Amino acid sequence: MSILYDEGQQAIATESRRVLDARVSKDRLLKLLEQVGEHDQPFWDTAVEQGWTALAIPEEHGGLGLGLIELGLVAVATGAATAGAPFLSFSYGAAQALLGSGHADLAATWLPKLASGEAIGTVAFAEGSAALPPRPATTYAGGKLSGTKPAVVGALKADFAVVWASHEGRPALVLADLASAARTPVSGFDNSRLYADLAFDGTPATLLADGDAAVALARDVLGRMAVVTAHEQVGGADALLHIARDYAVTRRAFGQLIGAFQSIKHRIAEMYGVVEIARANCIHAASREGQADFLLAAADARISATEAYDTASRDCVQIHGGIGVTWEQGLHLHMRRARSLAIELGNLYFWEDLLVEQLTGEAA
Amino acid sequence: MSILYDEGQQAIATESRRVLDARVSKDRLLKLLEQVGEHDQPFWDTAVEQGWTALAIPEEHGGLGLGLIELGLVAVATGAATAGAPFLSFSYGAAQALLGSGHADLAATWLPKLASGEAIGTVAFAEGSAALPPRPATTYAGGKLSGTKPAVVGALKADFAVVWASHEGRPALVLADLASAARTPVSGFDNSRLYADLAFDGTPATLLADGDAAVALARDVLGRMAVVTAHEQVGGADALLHIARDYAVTRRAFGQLIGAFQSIKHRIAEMYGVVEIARANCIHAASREGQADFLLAAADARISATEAYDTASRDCVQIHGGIGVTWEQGLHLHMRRARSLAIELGNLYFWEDLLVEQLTGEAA
Amino acid sequence: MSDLDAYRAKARAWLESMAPKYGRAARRGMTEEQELALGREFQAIKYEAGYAGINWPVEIGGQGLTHLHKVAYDTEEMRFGMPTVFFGISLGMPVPILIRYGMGENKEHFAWVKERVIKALRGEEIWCQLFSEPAGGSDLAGLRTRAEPEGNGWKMNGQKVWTSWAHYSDYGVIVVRTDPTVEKHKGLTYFWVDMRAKGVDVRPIKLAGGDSHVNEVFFDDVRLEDSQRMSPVGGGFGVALTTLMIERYIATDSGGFGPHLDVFVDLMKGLEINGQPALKDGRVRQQIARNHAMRAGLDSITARAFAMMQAGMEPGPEGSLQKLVAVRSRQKLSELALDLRGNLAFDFDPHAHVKEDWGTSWLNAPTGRIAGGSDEVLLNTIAERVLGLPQDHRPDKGVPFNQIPA
Amino acid sequence: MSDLDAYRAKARAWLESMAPKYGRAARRGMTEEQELALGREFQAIKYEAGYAGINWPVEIGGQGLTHLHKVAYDTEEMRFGMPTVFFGISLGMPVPILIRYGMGENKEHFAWVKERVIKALRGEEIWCQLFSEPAGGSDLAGLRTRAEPEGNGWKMNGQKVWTSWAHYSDYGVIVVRTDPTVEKHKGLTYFWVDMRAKGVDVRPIKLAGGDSHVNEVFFDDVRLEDSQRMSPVGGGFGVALTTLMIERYIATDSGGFGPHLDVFVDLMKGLEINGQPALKDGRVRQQIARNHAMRAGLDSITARAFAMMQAGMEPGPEGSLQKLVAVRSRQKLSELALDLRGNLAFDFDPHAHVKEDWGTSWLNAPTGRIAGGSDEVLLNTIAERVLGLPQDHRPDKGVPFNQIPA
Repeated sequence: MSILYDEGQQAIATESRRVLDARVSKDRLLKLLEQVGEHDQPFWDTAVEQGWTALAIPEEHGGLGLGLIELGLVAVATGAATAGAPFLSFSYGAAQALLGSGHADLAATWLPKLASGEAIGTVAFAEGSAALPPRPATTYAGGKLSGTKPAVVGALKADFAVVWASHEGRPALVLADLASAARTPVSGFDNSRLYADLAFDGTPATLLADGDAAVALARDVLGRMAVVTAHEQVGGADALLHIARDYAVTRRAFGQLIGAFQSIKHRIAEMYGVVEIARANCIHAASREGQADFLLAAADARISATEAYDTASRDCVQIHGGIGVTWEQGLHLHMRRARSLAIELGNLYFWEDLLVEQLTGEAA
Repeated sequence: MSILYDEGQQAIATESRRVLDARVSKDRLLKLLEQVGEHDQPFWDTAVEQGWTALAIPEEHGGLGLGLIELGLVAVATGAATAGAPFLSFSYGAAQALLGSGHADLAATWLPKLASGEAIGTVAFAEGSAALPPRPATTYAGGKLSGTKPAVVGALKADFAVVWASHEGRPALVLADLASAARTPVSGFDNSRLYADLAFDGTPATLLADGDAAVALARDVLGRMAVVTAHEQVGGADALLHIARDYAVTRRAFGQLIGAFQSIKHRIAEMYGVVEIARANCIHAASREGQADFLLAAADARISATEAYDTASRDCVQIHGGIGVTWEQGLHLHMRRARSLAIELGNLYFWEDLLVEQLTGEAA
Repeated sequence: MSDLDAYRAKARAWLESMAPKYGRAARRGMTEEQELALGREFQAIKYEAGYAGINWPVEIGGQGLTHLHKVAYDTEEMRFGMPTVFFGISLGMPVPILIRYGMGENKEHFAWVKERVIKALRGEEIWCQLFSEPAGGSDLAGLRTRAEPEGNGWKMNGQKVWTSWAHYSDYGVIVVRTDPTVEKHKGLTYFWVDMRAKGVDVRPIKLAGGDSHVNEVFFDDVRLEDSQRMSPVGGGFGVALTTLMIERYIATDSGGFGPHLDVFVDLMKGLEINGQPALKDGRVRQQIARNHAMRAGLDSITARAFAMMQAGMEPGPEGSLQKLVAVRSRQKLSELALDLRGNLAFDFDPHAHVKEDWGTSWLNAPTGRIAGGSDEVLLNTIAERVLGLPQDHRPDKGVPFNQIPA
Repeated sequence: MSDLDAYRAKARAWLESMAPKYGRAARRGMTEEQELALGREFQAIKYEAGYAGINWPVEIGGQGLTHLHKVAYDTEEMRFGMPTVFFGISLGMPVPILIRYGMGENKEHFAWVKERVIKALRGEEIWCQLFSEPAGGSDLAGLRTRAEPEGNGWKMNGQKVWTSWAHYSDYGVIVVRTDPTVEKHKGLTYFWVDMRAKGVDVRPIKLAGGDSHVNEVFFDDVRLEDSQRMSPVGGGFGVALTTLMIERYIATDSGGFGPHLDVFVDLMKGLEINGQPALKDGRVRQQIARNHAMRAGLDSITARAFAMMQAGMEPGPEGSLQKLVAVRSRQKLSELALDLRGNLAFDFDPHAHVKEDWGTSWLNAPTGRIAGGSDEVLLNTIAERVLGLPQDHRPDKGVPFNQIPA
């Protein structure tokens, strides 16, 4: 894959940004923060209408057959808009798990529905601080799944989940239909992520992979989702960089533009640095899809994008002063999103350890 | 012990600074950097003449019977002057090991000589990255010491060393007369520290402590030396803060004093912050000598003082621009000293681990 | 045991007796209005017990004890989480300023002031402080709210912002521009204002964390008597600075007004990283150690300042580091705590106490880095006042206010 | 295999054949003078082999290939550590500038310039660049060295500083003030100067690391012919900026001109912390991971710029981040490497190669953060040129040079 975007890809970037600029409403997003269990339906309608749900689904399953580069470009736009639903990245992860498992029938059942937006999938790997717990507390045996997964992203609306579970003492990936799982909404700081605790009690489930194959597949899925999310984080960080820059060239204090103070201008320049480093890692990682060094590149992207979004959140608010911490001004939408994205796919320690393992062969 | 200096203590601080200002020569110190095996004799003569060698030795052994607070105040002055010999802190450590071991005869032999400056002691604990290696490579058995210790501070001139060794598979502290050890000078970046590799080959030695008692004594000695060194680091960092400040209010660029640029003035203000935090920790730690929380306080002082000196070295040079990296200007005396002090008594990881162990009981 | 230790022990015993009814645990689940009502009740009892106005003069309604007694009491009170948050600013800045500058030249307003002081100490009346404006948060002297002479008094128009607890306040102290034709910090005058007066409109501002304890306050032809003036005409900047200096001394907490490091250590004790206890992970150990060293240093600075005051000496300027260093590090430690809890951190209560909860601590930390002197303003203050570094370029200096480009 | 790949493969094979005699290993223990002699020899062979002046026009003595060919060759050459350090600046900035601005209006100096270019490419002559002055390191337009008209030429007096390799140089390019009565950046003119001329005095400056490759250069009534002028009178600032722009493009190394991250990983593989392999320690893992992510990002920026040039497009401004980010992080990583080696780090060779040795990398890192644009100047450049933020306050702007307060 090239690291230069071609015309078609550039069009995806421009068009997704344009559409979201026109249709996303900050007020609507702010309202969602105080409601549990609601996502931004107009955003999701847009995603389906624009074909973003079909983007990375193979053509034989009703998708457009594109890949991480194109989905990444959409994610940059959704990140900038603090999009009000988590399905793009998590349905993508679920689809990739089905594809990677080799279960042709399951893929044939679910992928066309994911592509058309008729169904929503999610991924339930993490348990607390562990993004991929060595001994998952959820157990699969004899076609049934039992146990709980806390705060699963999108779980309040998803139709099925790919679950990281234990199977005969070894890790496994299974697919569970959420119609027969109990979902308890989690009231959080970024409610449009639709977190729910999932409780399985003999829920019917299908084994996708187990043992080493499950570990490899789970890591690949996590890596792919991390690359999409890294693009989303870069989109958010880049938006904050521009908000900060625009504020600094209009706001005056002590008789001059605040952007003339080095404490402000150097901070914005540093922000530019972390954003561009993360963006370069994202582009590179997307181009390494399917290669031996993909997980390493994904870890580079994930780590630098998380740093970039966190840095930009802190600094953009700080540059705004008082107005930056008001509810209405809405910078906290980014601040909250930076935190949820930083956590959802495994925290920085997890990715640091994974990166070093890829680089040196030494596990943590 | 009070955390406010009394008049006598304030006089020690003022007088030691005054004497060193008058007698220390930057040119002499610069020359010493390119000579192996030489320390700054005029400095050491001053230390002896001023009674600094006797300061923390008990009165019954010919000393002044003062403690860490007073020695710390002298160390602030020697740190500011990048003093050209390491004996103050290392002879102090050796003396404390003898006192702590309860060997009245050894104390009676060596302490009066240390107090008068007639003898010099040192401490040889570290082996490479380990400040207090769990399994020291130097072995003590039947009154003899064998093995090597790399780059021992002051070893080229010291009369004896307190050595961290193995004894019947357990750690031990022993005293070795260096007259019968082989010393290989180490050519380093801060040569007045008088580093030498010590090789013991059946060298006569005396057991000071072994097993748990050795661990406790070694940690106490290390903690005490760390507090003295932290004062020295604060002295160095504070000197750099003032050098940076003075340069910023005299040097002009782009038509104004460089201290008016926020990148400069905020950096100096931050430097002030790390220096004062470290100083406060030093004063507190010195006042906790002999108390149950002493090692915790010593670790606080050590960590913050190392950070302060490193930060001040980096930033003071950077503020100076080109002139800051010249040999003659001599800021690199501080930069080199910051590094040698950061390493000599164990690196930051060592102290972080020790601090957390003190705080939580959880060893690394 | 020194007198002070005895005083402290007695205060602690009294607070222990009050805690079951007023303490933090007793108030869980209450609305803000319920907490305010309970707070007023506690404040009145506190006044009767002699723990309000501890270091204020007896003649004005205080206890006539030293600053050290007050610090001793406050330190004890803090542990119990009493409902005093509504009165903190009121008794911290505006009322002391009223005592100092509000008596009139010949103490002609003494009785009125004393009545206000006692009602404020008893929690019956609340005062707010009206400084910041939309056009200049950090730039105090740049404010635009104006008062024009009208008869023997003044007519005030304009807008203030970020006014804490204005929606519960009976009175406020305010700085306004009375002369736009002179240099910016020279045209200001200091008044007190009746917050119930005609033309005063208070509108709460919701903050990023979801709470609304700060307000916009609009003034539309509000009448001020000249007797409400607390500074010479054009001399308001100096009084305002005094207020801010008081504010800085109060702002001391090495935890940056977030959770104590112990809370972090306890969290780590229950966590695993890669199947190992989190406390075994070098990164966790590093964070604990670095934060401990930093906070211990700040605490030692405070302890030394305290000891110096006790010995009748002036504490050093290093006290000015507290808020800058502590709040900034609290922000990152709070982020880390959430990250390390992983997806369990998503379960979030916006009303949890910021000193006990990593979520609210994280979400409100940016406010802490801006309110009461932003990081940048604090760095400038240290650089200029403590270290004697030059001021920033100030194109507004020496220029009449109405000629500064907007 | 593309043409470019074939070119690269051929260059590598040639370099491999040269390495035994000229490579880094072959030169261990040599004095600087011996290295220079060997370097001149290698440079002449390199010229004969067609690897000097790769992307320069054929008519002036170059090979007429593209910038991409040059990058390909340079990347290969870097691995072998050839003795080219003495010619890097000479061929990097002054000689290209001579080609561009030194021909004269009607190319009347063409033959002379071509002779210089070929001698420079062959290593027979070395050029230096005389910009910085004691009074203004970062402030290029603030320089004070002056040239006054004298007959049909000029008389130059003053002092330059930080001039790399001036002690080996035959010629230099220089910016001097020819009119102190106009605004500071308008009174400058660009010349070349014969470094062997009467009145030129070169004095090496020893740097903190112990080396002396930079110099002070004093000019005492040095005669310049008007034919040595390379800019319009008063138009020297623009030419100087072009030179600095070239410099910035050359300065690309995600290791910050210190050791590669692999060297750090290898060091860690041999170390223990608390009796455990260092690679198991979370702090070590964090440092490796964070540095890897940062350096990989910089490398990807470079790769993308390269691909864009290959596709005939203009690379983005993010290339300007390289030196700022990389050198700063190299400084801290070098400190850490020394710390983790513990007292074994005290054994130190001041002449060890900075890309292989943590000691010299650490000791020379501050020079890297200052030379070729300090961190602060680079941040200002990014802020102003890339992001459009306002310039700093500049009291020297619009003021005649001789009226700026010194």
